[in-house]
Amino acid sequence: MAAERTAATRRVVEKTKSDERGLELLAKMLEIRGVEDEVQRMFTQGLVRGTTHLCQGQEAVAVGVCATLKQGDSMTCTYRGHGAVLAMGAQADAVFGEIMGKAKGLCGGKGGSMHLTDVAVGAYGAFAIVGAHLPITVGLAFASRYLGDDGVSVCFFGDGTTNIGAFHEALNLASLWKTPAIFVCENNLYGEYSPLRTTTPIERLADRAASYGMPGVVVDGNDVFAVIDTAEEAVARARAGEGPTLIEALTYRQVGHSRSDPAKYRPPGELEEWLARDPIVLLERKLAEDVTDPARIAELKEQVRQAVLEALERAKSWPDPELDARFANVLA
Amino acid sequence: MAAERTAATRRVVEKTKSDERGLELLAKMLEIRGVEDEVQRMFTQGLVRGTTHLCQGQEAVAVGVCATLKQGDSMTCTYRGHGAVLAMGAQADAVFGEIMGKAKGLCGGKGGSMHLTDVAVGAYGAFAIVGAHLPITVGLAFASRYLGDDGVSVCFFGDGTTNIGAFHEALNLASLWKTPAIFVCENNLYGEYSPLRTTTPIERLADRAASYGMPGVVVDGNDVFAVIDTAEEAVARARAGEGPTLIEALTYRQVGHSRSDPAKYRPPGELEEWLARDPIVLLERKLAEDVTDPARIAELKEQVRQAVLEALERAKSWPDPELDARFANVLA
Amino acid sequence: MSVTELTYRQAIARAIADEMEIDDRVLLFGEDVGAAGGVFKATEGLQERFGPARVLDTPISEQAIVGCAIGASLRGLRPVIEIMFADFAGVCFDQLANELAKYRYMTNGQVTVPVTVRLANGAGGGFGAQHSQSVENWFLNVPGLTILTPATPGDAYALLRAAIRDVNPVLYLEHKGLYNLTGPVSDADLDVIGRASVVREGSDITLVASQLMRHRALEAAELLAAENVSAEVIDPRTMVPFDYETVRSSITKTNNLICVQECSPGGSWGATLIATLAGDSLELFDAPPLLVGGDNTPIPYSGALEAAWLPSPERIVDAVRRTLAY
Amino acid sequence: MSVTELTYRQAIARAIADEMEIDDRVLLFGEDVGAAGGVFKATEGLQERFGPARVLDTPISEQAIVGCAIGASLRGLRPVIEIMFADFAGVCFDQLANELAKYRYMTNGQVTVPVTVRLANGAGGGFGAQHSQSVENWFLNVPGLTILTPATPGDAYALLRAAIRDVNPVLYLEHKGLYNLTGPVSDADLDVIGRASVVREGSDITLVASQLMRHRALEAAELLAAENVSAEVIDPRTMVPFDYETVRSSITKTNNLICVQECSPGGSWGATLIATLAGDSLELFDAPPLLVGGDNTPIPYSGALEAAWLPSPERIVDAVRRTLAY
Ligand SMILES: Cc1ncc(C[n+]2csc(CCOP(=O)(O)OP(=O)(O)O)c2C)c(N)n1
Ligand SMILES: Cc1ncc(C[n+]2csc(CCOP(=O)(O)OP(=O)(O)O)c2C)c(N)n1
Ligand SMILES: [Mg+2]
Ligand SMILES: [Mg+2]
Repeated sequence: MAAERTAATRRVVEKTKSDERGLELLAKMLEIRGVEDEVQRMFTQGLVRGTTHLCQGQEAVAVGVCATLKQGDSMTCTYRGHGAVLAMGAQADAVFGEIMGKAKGLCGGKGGSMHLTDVAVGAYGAFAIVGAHLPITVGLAFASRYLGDDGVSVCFFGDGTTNIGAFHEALNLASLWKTPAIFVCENNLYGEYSPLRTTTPIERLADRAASYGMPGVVVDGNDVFAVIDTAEEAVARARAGEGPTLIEALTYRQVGHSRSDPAKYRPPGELEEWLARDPIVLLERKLAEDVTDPARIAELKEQVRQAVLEALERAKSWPDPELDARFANVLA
Repeated sequence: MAAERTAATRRVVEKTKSDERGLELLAKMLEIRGVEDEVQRMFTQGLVRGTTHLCQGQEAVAVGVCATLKQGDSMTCTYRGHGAVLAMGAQADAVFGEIMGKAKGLCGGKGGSMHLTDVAVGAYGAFAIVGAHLPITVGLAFASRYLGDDGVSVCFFGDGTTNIGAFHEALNLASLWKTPAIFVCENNLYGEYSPLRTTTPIERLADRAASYGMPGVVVDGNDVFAVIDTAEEAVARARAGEGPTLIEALTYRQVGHSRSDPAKYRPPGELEEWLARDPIVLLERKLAEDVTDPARIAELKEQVRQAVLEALERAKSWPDPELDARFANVLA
Repeated sequence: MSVTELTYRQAIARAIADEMEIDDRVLLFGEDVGAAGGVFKATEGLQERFGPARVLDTPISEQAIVGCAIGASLRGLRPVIEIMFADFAGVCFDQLANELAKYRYMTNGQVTVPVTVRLANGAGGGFGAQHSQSVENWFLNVPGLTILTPATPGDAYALLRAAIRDVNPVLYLEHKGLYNLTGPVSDADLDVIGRASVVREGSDITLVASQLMRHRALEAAELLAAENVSAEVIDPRTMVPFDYETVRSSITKTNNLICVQECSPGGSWGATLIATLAGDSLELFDAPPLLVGGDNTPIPYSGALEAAWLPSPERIVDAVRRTLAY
Repeated sequence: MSVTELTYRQAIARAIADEMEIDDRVLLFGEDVGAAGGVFKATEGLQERFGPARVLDTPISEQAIVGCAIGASLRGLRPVIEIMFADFAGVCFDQLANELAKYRYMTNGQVTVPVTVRLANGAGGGFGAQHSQSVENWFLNVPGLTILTPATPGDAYALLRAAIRDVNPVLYLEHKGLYNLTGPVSDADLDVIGRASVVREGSDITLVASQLMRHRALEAAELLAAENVSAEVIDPRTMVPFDYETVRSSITKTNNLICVQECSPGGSWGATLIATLAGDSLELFDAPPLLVGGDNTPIPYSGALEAAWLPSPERIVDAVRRTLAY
């Protein structure tokens, strides 16, 4: 099952920017957008505990990068990782279920919104400590080198994460050992409520790659095809044993940092500017240019919407975990 | 007393590379060399506990940089910090005393070889956890900004230290806040027993400054005048409120990493090559070119040698701390 | 200030403001503590009031934050820093445990390190295993750190002012589940470090409980009162130094002790308390002293599981019944 | 392997070699563990024997080391990593306590994380406050980590092989003061995790002591024998999970307990042991269970001070006398 799902996602890798492929990418981005919108609603309704970090506006990064992966590759992401985990092929109902703390959620309700993990599709975890998963990704990639397979490991993280120690240590080791790792920095201009320029003395984060002797590339993170092209190059390099790449994907978080954030710190007009460059809108426009029948797009949208709502209803119907489940899986 | 001592060191700042100044620098370098040679001997004799990390061959870095400082400036260094602490003006007997764990040692015997501290001369501490003092230096420097004085803070650390997280976090914050900090990387080619190229994917460590939007400069760390020139520029920049600088001083550790290390990992010829560029030899040669009377140099050498031996004898005569002293100074 | 009603969150902001007002050396920095007023809104308004030179936002780099505070404190400043979720102490543990805690000792008193580290502690909010821990228990074996755990707005205020004035390093743990709690706040008594408070008198059993658990222990005491069991509730308020004397006098009277804590048993403050009293006051116990705490697992996310993980008033009552039936 | 005499240091190298020999998934990395054979020479010869692909030197970046081991273990490898001085656990505490310990739990068992972390523990060598700590006490309140503390070459060997085979994360603490100790080593019984060993039988008092203190407790027991006091000495060997049962049976017989540990009391394993037994076996105690440990200070450098800081056989004997005179 899981394998089929990733296979489906993987099919989009073909270089031809065909209709079919574009529609598949669109479907995945719509699914992520739909799930995030629903999670936002659930939060308002009190169905989600703690906090939740959504990725509306950033879908093209996760979908574009993951579209270049194949079975056996691995991915790690952050608390803002619903999109990346779905992009790898996780089922929406299990994602919703986990966020609601249900027994049939991806992690049986033990992880929650910040820790979506679906190893079956190569989604090795979502991490809530800024930077913590970067060294772990180095290890996932190192294992491919050690085992002699051609797997690569992708790691998603934010702009603010490039200031923490683990970022530095991970990129350094990854490069020294030429591990097949791909570090994808989603530069959405903010770390929590702080604009990047107030926390970081340089503007172009990809420039930090030079400290580690690895390529650093910048890409329009709202253009899914540009993301794919850039990621493909990094993946090819990694598979060829040439080592890691740092990709800086320029994008925007259309919502607040987390559930409680109205994002009042944005300068006027900024959100509107980025909404005009919404990755889904851009992709739809591109597909229209490529003479995709508008009716097919409309149909797809409706299909995805229905599927998301059905997944949500299914997840809502699931029971909470048994209380004794809390003792399980501390150790193997 | 302490203030006088730093004053003495400080006098050397005058830009004129006069005889007097050269001899003062030489005296300090000879003192450090003498102390380190004695510590090595003490270790062999079982007078030093634990471990000790010596800096023979690296004296020009500490002496050159500290010669550019004035009262109110601060300095932090590493376990390999005897030289830096002496360069700030600490007394050799108190240094020996601390290394022997005596009551009248710099830290009353609580710190030891790796933690020489003499706040009275601006030596705020020697740190045994790689990288730990870099963030602390940022705070020392930040305080000058906050208090509106023109103090600067210097931090010495090794090449291997540029791979640890604290390095990254410290330089980033130091630059963002334009703190008057000067990061002096003593690139002695090795971190413990590992040659730099086996642990670090780039060669020029000063290049890492670009990640933080600060200047990164390379200097011949065995040429004390070159070190002074480079440090003066960084100090001036810092005092002017223009922020930190990363200096990479190329030098060489003529001895093993620590007491137990015979340094067998060195390629043949390497030590000899660097011995030929011994910073003391280089300075003596320079002074000879500047027509300093050779007799004066010989006399100075003998003076310093005597002073070091007397300091050692004094320190040896001191008592161990009272046992109850171990309970003091956990809290203020 | 006379007595005012404030929330726990407001009490924190007020304490910082009051110290900043009277002492220029006091400054505040951390991630989003300035312009945004803190992710828990516990520093709201401070940057507007004291300006960006004294209330600063930092990059995401906790080692740099702690280290910078240490360095600044060496020069006489009084930094108050925020590490946000207490669990993030993991990424700056070296700075806290090896540098901050030991600096004065290793230099034999050449330096004082008056740093106040604010951390948001505790479970119950659905934040999952990496955002819900009570980290006082990570630092109990690190001599040199004073550790404060306020449970009410009044204690939050007094302990924070005392922490900022203290010349020694202090970990100040705010409980996330208490930020909205309202209560009286006054500056009449700021000499509170190291003093437990007896928050309910009783004669049959002593319940020692801190932060969220203090409130649950009080609930349990009410339930027990209905069964004619008289429970004394003590809030230690300060984990290090711990006020053993107040607990000892209490069990001299009740002869029974239960510690209620929000963490697993190993290496916990409750275990330390029980071991200490077993060692010096064994004769006082009528029944075995018990530890009621979180399960010996990481903290689960799901509401049902997390509620089960945390000691409830009912679990406390149960333990009391068992103890008294011994 | 039949029984051989090895040093503690050699036993460690041998254990790693023996596991590497039979399992290709086992690999070793850390700072200077390869070409140099480790700063404590506990991995000497391994890179020559198994090659640089399986025995790797790393940059000075402990977060990267631990994280890389975690990631590699997710793919089925069995990394053994070295953090050198145990105190450096501070710079990778998040990776150990928040990632390694909780990964399996947070994913509800989707992953196993068979990482073995070697750390050099302990005081007595004149290494000062930042290189002498016993860091098991930092991790006792972190469910998910197995913690091993061998005191002899035989236990060092068996516990390390068991750790490498264990599918769960293990902190394996080597005591720096024991590297030169010689003793018999055998592979006859590798099922040692969670099992204390009674290293000397006795009837008057139970001394529970680990690593360097195990040897001091034995010395104390000899001194006591001369006074006709019969001390039983138990080495827990495993701090987590702790073998309470063996200690309990012992005090069923001796009715007296002293824990001898190389650390301050707060949050220590000894406090945890005493609290546990006070809670479930109070009736067994004839006298208050005592903690004999390091002072409540950082560890001083000076030889005289460090010797005073560490529990000596004489201090243990004193505590026993006090207990038996109770
Ligand atoms: C070590 C650590 N420090 C602080 C936080 C709190 N925190 C959570 S998300 C976040 C901002 C991260 O910004 P960025 O890396 O840009 O990612 P984004 O949220 O924008 O995707 C912060 C500071 C954390 N989780 N971990
Ligand atoms: C966090 C940490 N990791 C490892 C060590 C062990 N260690 C002590 S010195 C050293 C090498 C440091 O190399 P470098 O920075 O080049 O300084 P040098 O010794 O050459 O002056 C290492 C790894 C340590 N003290 N702290
Ligand atoms: Mg961001
Ligand atoms: Mg070096």
